Amino acid sequence: MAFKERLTRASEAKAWYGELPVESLYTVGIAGEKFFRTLKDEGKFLGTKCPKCDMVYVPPKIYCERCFERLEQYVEVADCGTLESFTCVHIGLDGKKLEEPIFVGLIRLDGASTCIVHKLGETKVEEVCFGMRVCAVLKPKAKREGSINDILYFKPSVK
Amino acid sequence: MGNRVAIVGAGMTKFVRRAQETGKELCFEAAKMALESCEMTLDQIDAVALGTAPDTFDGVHMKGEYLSDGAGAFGKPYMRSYVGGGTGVFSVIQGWYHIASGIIDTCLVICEEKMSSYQPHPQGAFLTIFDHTTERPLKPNLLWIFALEMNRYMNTYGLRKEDIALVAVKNKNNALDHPAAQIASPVTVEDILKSEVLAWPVQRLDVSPVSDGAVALVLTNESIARRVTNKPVWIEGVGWALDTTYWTNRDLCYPRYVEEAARMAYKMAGITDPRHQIHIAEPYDPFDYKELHHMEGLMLCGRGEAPQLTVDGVTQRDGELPTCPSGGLLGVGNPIAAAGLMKVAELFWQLRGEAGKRQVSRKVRRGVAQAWGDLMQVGTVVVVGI
Amino acid sequence: MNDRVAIIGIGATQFRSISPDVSYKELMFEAAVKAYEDCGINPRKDVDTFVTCAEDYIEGTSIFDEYVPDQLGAALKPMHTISGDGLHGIATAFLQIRTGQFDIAVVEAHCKSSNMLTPDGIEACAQDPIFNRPLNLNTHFIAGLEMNRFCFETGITYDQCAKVVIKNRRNALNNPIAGRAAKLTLDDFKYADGISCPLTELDIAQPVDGAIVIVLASEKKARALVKDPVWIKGIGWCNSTPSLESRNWVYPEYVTKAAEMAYKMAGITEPMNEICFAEIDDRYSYKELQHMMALKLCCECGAGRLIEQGVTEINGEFPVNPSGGALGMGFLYEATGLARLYCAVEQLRGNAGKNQIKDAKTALVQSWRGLPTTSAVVTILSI
Amino acid sequence: MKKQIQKDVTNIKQAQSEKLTPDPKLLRGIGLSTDDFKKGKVLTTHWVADTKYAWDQGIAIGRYLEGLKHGKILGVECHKCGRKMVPPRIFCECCFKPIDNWIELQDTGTVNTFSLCYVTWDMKRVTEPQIPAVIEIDGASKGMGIMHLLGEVDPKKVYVGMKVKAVWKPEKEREGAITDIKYWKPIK
Repeated sequence: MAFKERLTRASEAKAWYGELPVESLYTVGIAGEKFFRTLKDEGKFLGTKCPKCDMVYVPPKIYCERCFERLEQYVEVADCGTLESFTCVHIGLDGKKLEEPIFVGLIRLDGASTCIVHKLGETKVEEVCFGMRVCAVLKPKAKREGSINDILYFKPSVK
Repeated sequence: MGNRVAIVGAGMTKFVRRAQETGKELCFEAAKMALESCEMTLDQIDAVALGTAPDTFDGVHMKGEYLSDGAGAFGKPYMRSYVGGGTGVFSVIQGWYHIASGIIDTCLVICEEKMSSYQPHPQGAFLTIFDHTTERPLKPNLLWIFALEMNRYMNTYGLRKEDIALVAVKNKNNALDHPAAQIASPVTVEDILKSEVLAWPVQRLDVSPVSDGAVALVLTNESIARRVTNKPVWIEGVGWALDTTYWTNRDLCYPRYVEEAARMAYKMAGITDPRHQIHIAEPYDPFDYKELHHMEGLMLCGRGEAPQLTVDGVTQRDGELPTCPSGGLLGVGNPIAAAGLMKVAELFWQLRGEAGKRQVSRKVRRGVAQAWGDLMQVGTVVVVGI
Repeated sequence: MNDRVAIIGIGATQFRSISPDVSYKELMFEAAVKAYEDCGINPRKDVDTFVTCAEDYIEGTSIFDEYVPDQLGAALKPMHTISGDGLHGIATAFLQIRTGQFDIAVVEAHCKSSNMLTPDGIEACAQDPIFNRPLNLNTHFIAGLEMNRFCFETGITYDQCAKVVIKNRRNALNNPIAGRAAKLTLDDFKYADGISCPLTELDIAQPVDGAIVIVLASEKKARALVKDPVWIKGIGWCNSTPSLESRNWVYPEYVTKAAEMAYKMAGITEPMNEICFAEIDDRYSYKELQHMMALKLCCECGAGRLIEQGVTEINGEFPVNPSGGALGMGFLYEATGLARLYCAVEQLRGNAGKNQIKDAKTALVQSWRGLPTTSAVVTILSI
Repeated sequence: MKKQIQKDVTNIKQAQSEKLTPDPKLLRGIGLSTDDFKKGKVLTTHWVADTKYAWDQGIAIGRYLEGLKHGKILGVECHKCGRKMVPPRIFCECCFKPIDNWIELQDTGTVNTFSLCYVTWDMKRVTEPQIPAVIEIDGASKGMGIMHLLGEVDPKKVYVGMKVKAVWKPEKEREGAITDIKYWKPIK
């Protein structure tokens, strides 16, 4: 046996409590800065285009992750797109059950090759389906901070 | 030693206190520059080896995964190695065994650190390297452990601070010629001795600055190396060793783990007389005394003798054994893992005669780079030659 | 150069939901002693290189590397961390032995998941801090999105996913070290709490504590030390993108690429015919099916039919996770891949007891690093 | 031929000694000042991690802390190598075998090395230095120390080799922690 001794009473088993204190301030980066500034000031979505792979990254990257080209061509994409997947999240960040579940979607904006992950709003479980058309609902301009949360949610587009 | 492995390209970002780029973007910039330096493209790379130190700096759990797209790992075999401060040099060892195994022909080696993300000060992240139960409740900081080691070192050999400070003077001045350096102002021994006492005997200018940055190398097997460059730099020996966790049970005056790692690397490289068979050294210098400590561990001089070599000018660029001609961590900056890899990049440039103003006077054919890490515990050593 | 690499020793602790009687060091020591005993080696003398697989946030310690060498017998020896799954560690040891510089390598991975008081908060730190984390979502949402899309595209039903859970947790009943064995029926799924629809609590492998140590050796040493080496015929590993935005949400092509690398090395052209059974990642129920497809372990008809027809049962044509998988044995974070490997070696050695598969000669073992990663390793073992 | 890596080496220009690497023109990396953050010149996101743990003390450390609670410093002994170790562990890392027995050490020791530290763990300046030290514990093998703090001493008068004694918290306040020893003071 590996040990010559073992704990034999439940009262002997103790734990030491502590944490890994991490507070972070992240810069949004070169591409992120362009993306969020444009979203904040103009309410528009920017992506970067890789001419070689014919990909439009939204949010943008300064590189194509597939071919490693430096991407410098910023293109505007639509604020509406298609729902590629969705889920209804019942637990929060603390693992506890949420009072109100949160709708989350994977949205491919028109003109983009990639999808944005965001919340869905102004909709019901029964309505949501694959391929549904959705549009971004942004915070009022004055309240935007240059964050992914400048988008409040995506809602079904009325047509 | 298995298949021969060569370094054929190198790239890096500037080392800065706070970078605007994300960690991914820093990785990309260094990798792109390394690939372009040897006119290779990502599709010619078989595997990617990443090195980066604690996740707490960047503030991302599974940091290796997070950085992978910037590191060019899309659709490729990719792994992150990690030995604390020793990571930078270890990542080259990681690249080496990828290729020496015969399984991988070309490997991109990248190291990144974005320490500035940690708030309020990156040093705070080091609290969590101590034992959670028996040490952390004492609220230690990283300086403690260096100060304790430095004091033990000085005490054992009766060393003077002014002699140790010469290392910082040399390295910070060497860094004036490094285009990527974070600190570019000359210092004197007086400046160092007058600088703020942080944790005696450690003063402000004895310490390397915290930095953001990334460095990348391209490694290939022999046949590819000969096709992409006429000046491959060969990895002749590698070694690493990790000592016991119980750092307070060891004599801190001598880094035995560095010696073990060096012995392994020298054996592989066929080196029997390191002092004469090695022409240039890049030992790890996060603190000035550390360079001395590590020169002794690397057996480039006897125990307690490194300060005298420094006083005698042997370790200057025009000396007999140029040491940290790059400017080291003290001068160029210390984005932990990236700083270690920068040392190997420096040897690559020096051995190829491409270091410009930093080029050492003597002809150099073989060099050693070394990094240190963990709780005064790990040594990683790479010997390269042409 | 050493061409062939074998697994010669394995050691594991019991997998338990909590393990308050031992510290992580003591847990690792127990597994290490068992592994060294298994192949009759002394780590202080015989082992050339050690690899541990761990992540700092899981341990609650920065540079966790520091706390590993002593209990493995690795003090003042070559040892380092791979921040990856245990199978990444196996790949590392494999490469190191292949260089010809090392004959015996040890790979360790462990899990003290019970020591994490805020696992959801810890896992959230793996999300992209700029584009994803500010949404404040529990990380399981990624699996919910993926499962939904995957089932929609492939026609796999939620019942078929549930059957994976039933199979694996039942298999675990006969696995003495498993920590999450249970006898479930489809009815149980009706009452399961939703986590991120269509994902329920029963679809998620639950964490356990445990440690695993594996000893690898060059052919020369393996033959000298043990009678029954298990050979690593092939190994492959691969990443896709960490970005949720640009990844493939249906098909894990990184698993396929890792498998192709391993198959090529092992000379396997028809995986389903040449491999006897598989231990693959099943952190989420649908993942077993998704991974089978990516590994090319099912025909065009898809993995859903195979589970319906009982093909992947222990007595089926192609058993998958006869050990009970992560669903039945418990999820061990970075040690999960080594748990799969441990059980595959037991099978190949004929030591799997009631779960023994007849004439098991070649096995596939696969791991995935969990959310939000796209990082997988595949290895082919044979006797 | 490996993937189109084909280049005539004779075409590569010999590097000139004037060549400076890394090429400053190619170097990227934008350095920001504290002001750039304060004035909102760059966009950022912020996160405070929810990372809490309860680490199982296990056999060795559990007993060590229990000892501290009772005002005792416990160590372990390996009969093979003869080392008496502290902090205790259930295995000898040198011999890789389970340890043989527990020993009670003294609460006195010798300063192996020390520092006078003027900054806190998060780099805040303090006027009175903290004095961390490695203290070799009496009763353990030579060189077996623990990290702790010194107190009741003039910082200028601390020296390597100084004999010190533990100053314990009052018994009622002890909780089974390394901080049950407040600090170590010189033995006159």
